[in-house]
Amino acid sequence: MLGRPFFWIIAVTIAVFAAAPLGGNVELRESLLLAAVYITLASNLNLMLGYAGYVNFGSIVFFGLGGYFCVYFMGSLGWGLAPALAVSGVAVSLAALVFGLGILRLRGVHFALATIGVNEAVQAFVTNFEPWGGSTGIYLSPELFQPLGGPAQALWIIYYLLVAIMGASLYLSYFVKRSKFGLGLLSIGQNEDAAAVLGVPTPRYKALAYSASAFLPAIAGGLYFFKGAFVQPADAFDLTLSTEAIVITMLGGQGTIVGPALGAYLYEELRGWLLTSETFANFQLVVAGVLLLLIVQFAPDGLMGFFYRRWPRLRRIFE
Amino acid sequence: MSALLEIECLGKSFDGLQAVSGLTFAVGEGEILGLIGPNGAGKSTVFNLVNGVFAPDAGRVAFRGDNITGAAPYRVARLGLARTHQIVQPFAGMSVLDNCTVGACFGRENLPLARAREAAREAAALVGLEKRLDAPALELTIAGKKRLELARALAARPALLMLDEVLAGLNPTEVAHMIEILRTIRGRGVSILMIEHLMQAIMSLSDRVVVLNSGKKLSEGVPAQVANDPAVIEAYLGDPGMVQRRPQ
Amino acid sequence: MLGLLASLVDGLLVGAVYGLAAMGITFIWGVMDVVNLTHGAMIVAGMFGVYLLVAATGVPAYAALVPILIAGFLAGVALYWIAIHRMIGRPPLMSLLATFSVNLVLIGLGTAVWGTVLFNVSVSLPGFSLGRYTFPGTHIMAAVLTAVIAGALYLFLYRTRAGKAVRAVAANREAAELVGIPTTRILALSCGLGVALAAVSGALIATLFPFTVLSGDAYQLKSFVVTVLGGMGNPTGALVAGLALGLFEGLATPFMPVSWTLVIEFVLFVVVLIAFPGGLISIGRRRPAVR
Amino acid sequence: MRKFWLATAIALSIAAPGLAAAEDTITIGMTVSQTGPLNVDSVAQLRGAEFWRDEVNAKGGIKAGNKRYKVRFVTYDDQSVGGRVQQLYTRLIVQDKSNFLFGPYSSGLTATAAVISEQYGRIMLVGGGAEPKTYQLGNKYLFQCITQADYYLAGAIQALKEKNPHAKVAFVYSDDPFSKAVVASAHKLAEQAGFSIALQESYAPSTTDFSPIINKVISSGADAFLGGGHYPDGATLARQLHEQKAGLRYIAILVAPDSPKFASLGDAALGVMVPSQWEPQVKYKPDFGPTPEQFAKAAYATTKVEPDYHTASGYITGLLLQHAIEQAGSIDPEKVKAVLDKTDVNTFFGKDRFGTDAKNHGLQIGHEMVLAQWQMKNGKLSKEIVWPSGAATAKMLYPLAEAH
Repeated sequence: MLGRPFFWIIAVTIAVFAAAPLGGNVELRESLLLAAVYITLASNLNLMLGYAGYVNFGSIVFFGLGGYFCVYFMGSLGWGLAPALAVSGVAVSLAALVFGLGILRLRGVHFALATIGVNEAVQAFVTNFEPWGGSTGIYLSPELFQPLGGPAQALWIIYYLLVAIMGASLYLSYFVKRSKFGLGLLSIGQNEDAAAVLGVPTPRYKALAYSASAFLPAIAGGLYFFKGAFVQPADAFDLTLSTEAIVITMLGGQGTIVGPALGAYLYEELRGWLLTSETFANFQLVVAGVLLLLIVQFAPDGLMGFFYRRWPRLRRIFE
Repeated sequence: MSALLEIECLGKSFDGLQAVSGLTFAVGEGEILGLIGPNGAGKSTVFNLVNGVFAPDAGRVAFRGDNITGAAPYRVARLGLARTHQIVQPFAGMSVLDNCTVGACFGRENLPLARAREAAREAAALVGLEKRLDAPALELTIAGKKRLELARALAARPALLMLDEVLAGLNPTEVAHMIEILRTIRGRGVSILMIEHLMQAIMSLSDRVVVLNSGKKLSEGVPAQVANDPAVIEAYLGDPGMVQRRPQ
Repeated sequence: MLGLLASLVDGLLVGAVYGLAAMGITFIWGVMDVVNLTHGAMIVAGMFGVYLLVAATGVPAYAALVPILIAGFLAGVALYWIAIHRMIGRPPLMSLLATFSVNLVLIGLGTAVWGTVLFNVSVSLPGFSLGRYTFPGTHIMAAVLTAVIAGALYLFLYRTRAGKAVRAVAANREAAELVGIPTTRILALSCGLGVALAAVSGALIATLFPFTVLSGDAYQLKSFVVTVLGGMGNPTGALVAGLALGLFEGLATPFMPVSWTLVIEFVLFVVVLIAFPGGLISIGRRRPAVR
Repeated sequence: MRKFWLATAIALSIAAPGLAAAEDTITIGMTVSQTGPLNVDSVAQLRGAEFWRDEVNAKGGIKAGNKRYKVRFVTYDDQSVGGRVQQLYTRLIVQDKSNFLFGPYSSGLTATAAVISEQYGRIMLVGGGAEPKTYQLGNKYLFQCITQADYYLAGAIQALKEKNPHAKVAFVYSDDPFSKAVVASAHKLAEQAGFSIALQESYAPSTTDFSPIINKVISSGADAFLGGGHYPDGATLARQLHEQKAGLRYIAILVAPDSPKFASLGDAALGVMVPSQWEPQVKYKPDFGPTPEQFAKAAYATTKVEPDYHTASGYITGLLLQHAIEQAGSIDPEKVKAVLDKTDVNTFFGKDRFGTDAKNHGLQIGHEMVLAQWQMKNGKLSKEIVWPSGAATAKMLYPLAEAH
């Protein structure tokens, strides 16, 4: 593994994220933090979308539930950050396993619709679930930042934890792709029936991938909502974010390891530019839409797919 | 000769149409058994019932003594039963080597990735694809895809190989090559259950032949015996398509 | 008791409109095997169509339905050629993403132009009173028009040559091609019809409730629920399921907080999708979702 | 990593001393819901704040010690979405270097923005976040300039008690932090007043079809209706109550009827009441700043829109900040904060005073509300103060039918 160039490319990416705002550049930190969240969401989505070929439109439910668990554990049960994050991750993975056992019997479009249904059902439920504050959500006291050395320091700690989660996501993508498990997923993505006939335990693999793709986003959600010290259903289960994750994955190249990261970086740059541009401030969705339409119509394997076709040798380096 | 695969009273209907009924036969250890019959006789359905693509309505399937009736395809594959498809089903976007590696990884020996690659290379070499290991499967010709289909099944190192018309659509040279390959495989002690329309080929390869018609067993025996069975002749004469299916 | 009856009637009236909205999505699904994710945006387009026509010309809202139907049809045909045509025969995921991207563009443009402010088409029609309860005239009118449109769709599908061609393509595209039906044109036509249905249902909804650019999401989700309950690709099923859903909402409200009905609807959606992929109300043909 | 180099370059270039130009401006940052469901009220609030800014700048800026500061606003559209509020407030602080912050509109958004202002230790004055819980979390830099949610319906309930001590009340309210907080305490007050609660029902803020709920109100036999949320749902609710002839004798709806836009509902607006933070007709005597009448006239002349209480609350956030800076003689946050903590003033907006104990820091404990009703006056819809009787400009029309 250590001999693979890509192993080091990931390491360098993480190092850049870690070092860039070191001079105390809070603005850059905030921008990179968002990029790290996007990369985490997109590369975990890629496990299902790119590898196994299952479109999870509602992947945001993992992020949101992770946020809810974490904020609830900390705010209402008085847990520390570390146990709250760990338990949130595990709890959401288990929840994903349960959802997965049901909806993974569906394929293609039916599966995609079901993931939207799961997200909406969870959102509607949480909106009515009083222990989690119903539609108001849960607010954390600013005092919860004290154990981390006050709010200013807490923000740095949260940032580095998120970068670590991002790194873990990239390495997860990498190791899965290079493993037997990943080979099984890829074969499911190509032709599920043929994969089953060749002995790939498809139900187990899909459920595992679905559950695994929930773990890191859940922790990222926990950190993200802890940072904001509040969580409410409309933000936690906002389908826009999971669709952005799809756009990002498709833009970078589904099924590749770098694709989601590249897509996330480009998308966040573009978004930042659109957000501040006078003329285009309101056209963020339009641009995302046109971009996706072009990709789907003309370059369904995204940027990395395009590069790999153009320069096949790149595939050796990056995959 | 002990039975490797035993099929008893197998039955399946789709929307009221009886595709297979009361079918009983067995494949012995080291045997090549040909499964023939006119179009729509239910041959591919038998394959699908045996390897778990469909669950049978009635009957029992046992493989090496284990009851595998209605077991999921991946369980059946793990026990050492590999098959090919009549219409090739390659993993189009993956390389030839990766295609074969899937077979090796998840087949009978459940090999770890590195050793599976070796098995995959061997299987690819056996069918003559060793030069195209890195090519995406979709770039292969039809004959190439058929060979890939076979290599993928072989890489699993199965005890029983079920071949669904591996010779169809190949030209005479390719057919001859494929028959060569099948003999080699058999030489390695792998049993084969094959569906084939090429009479010459199947009659020369098979130890025994089972003839299906309308989902029922019409005849069974060594090739010469079956070829002279009046019931078989009648069934085939009722099938004018036979003429076109002779090798060109 | 009267209260229950009132809830029931009100539920049915609104349910008819749900059914109409879902017919658009289920029609495209049935004929083309495409889930049209622009559905919500097209509903909103219908809403704004009514609003703009009424504001610009002062015609009564119901007179605006005809131009909206035509414009919806043209938009649907355009949608087919822009986004869907190249996706036919590709994995279902691609058409899903293609229509989704058009949805993003439309919603983005709408938001840029109109913001997300509430708009209102005021229509005054005399209502119908039942004791202390009053059913707004607009609700009754919407249900009646839904019946008319559903009837027209039925006549089109079963009594016209083009309609028969549409059904043939839905049943088996290759076979239809072989017997000389211009399938591509039929697909474009079907897409036009499906979008026209969405636009008209949006126009009707606009006469009932205020709306924003983002209102389409809620109706699109509701249409999914209705579609899944009624069996995908089954317009009659959609209408029946729409009525059933409206009835459920009407009848449930007296007994539980309104906000819980959404939870039940979405749970039902997922469960039905998994357990009865052919739909609960399978009057028409079944399409296996699980192979 | 372009941003990184860019940022480094900027950092180096501004590290150079002698920034004369920046010194006589203070930057105030806020987000505004230019779009989204909160847009009507949020934009009204911004109008008030901008009116204050222009007035101050026209007079040469805020005087602090021997310096004068011009006021500069940086605003972003939060689209009424909580998630964006945090990003944008971070940006306002980090990138736009805001000295002070004004709150966004609505309790939900304020609570989320407060996290950021606390994290970075910036003073934030709130003109549109009434829900009290946010001020009880231990925030130190947050100041609420308007009456908190617990008291919103207190007036409406007392007024109702005078008219009908045995009222049957239906609470129908938006499922958002503000409306929930309002109704939670109103429910208690209504029980204390001896009313029977015929119905308590919340709805999603995005609801557009209220007919099932209205049927429920009718079935419950309620004669008084209290609730609502923000502009879109409140306006729709009033319209559909009218259309479905719900036959209520008393309707008080939160927030929405206060906007001049509410008059566009026509007949459906008649007789509807709204708890209001401020009305142009109030008669407060200010310690400083304009009188209510002066404010209403000048605001109308400048903005061309009738000022509602959101406009007034936008202005008061500015006025209170200005007062605090002038008193402190400095823009040093700690000094300004110390003055704000001690604030106890009367303005055109009424009384303002902030809680100072740790558990209620920044909570408004001075300001009082009035109750206004839409009535027909000289053939035109007009909003009149009907309670408390001392401030009233018209008699309350009860039952509702009398307004028609």
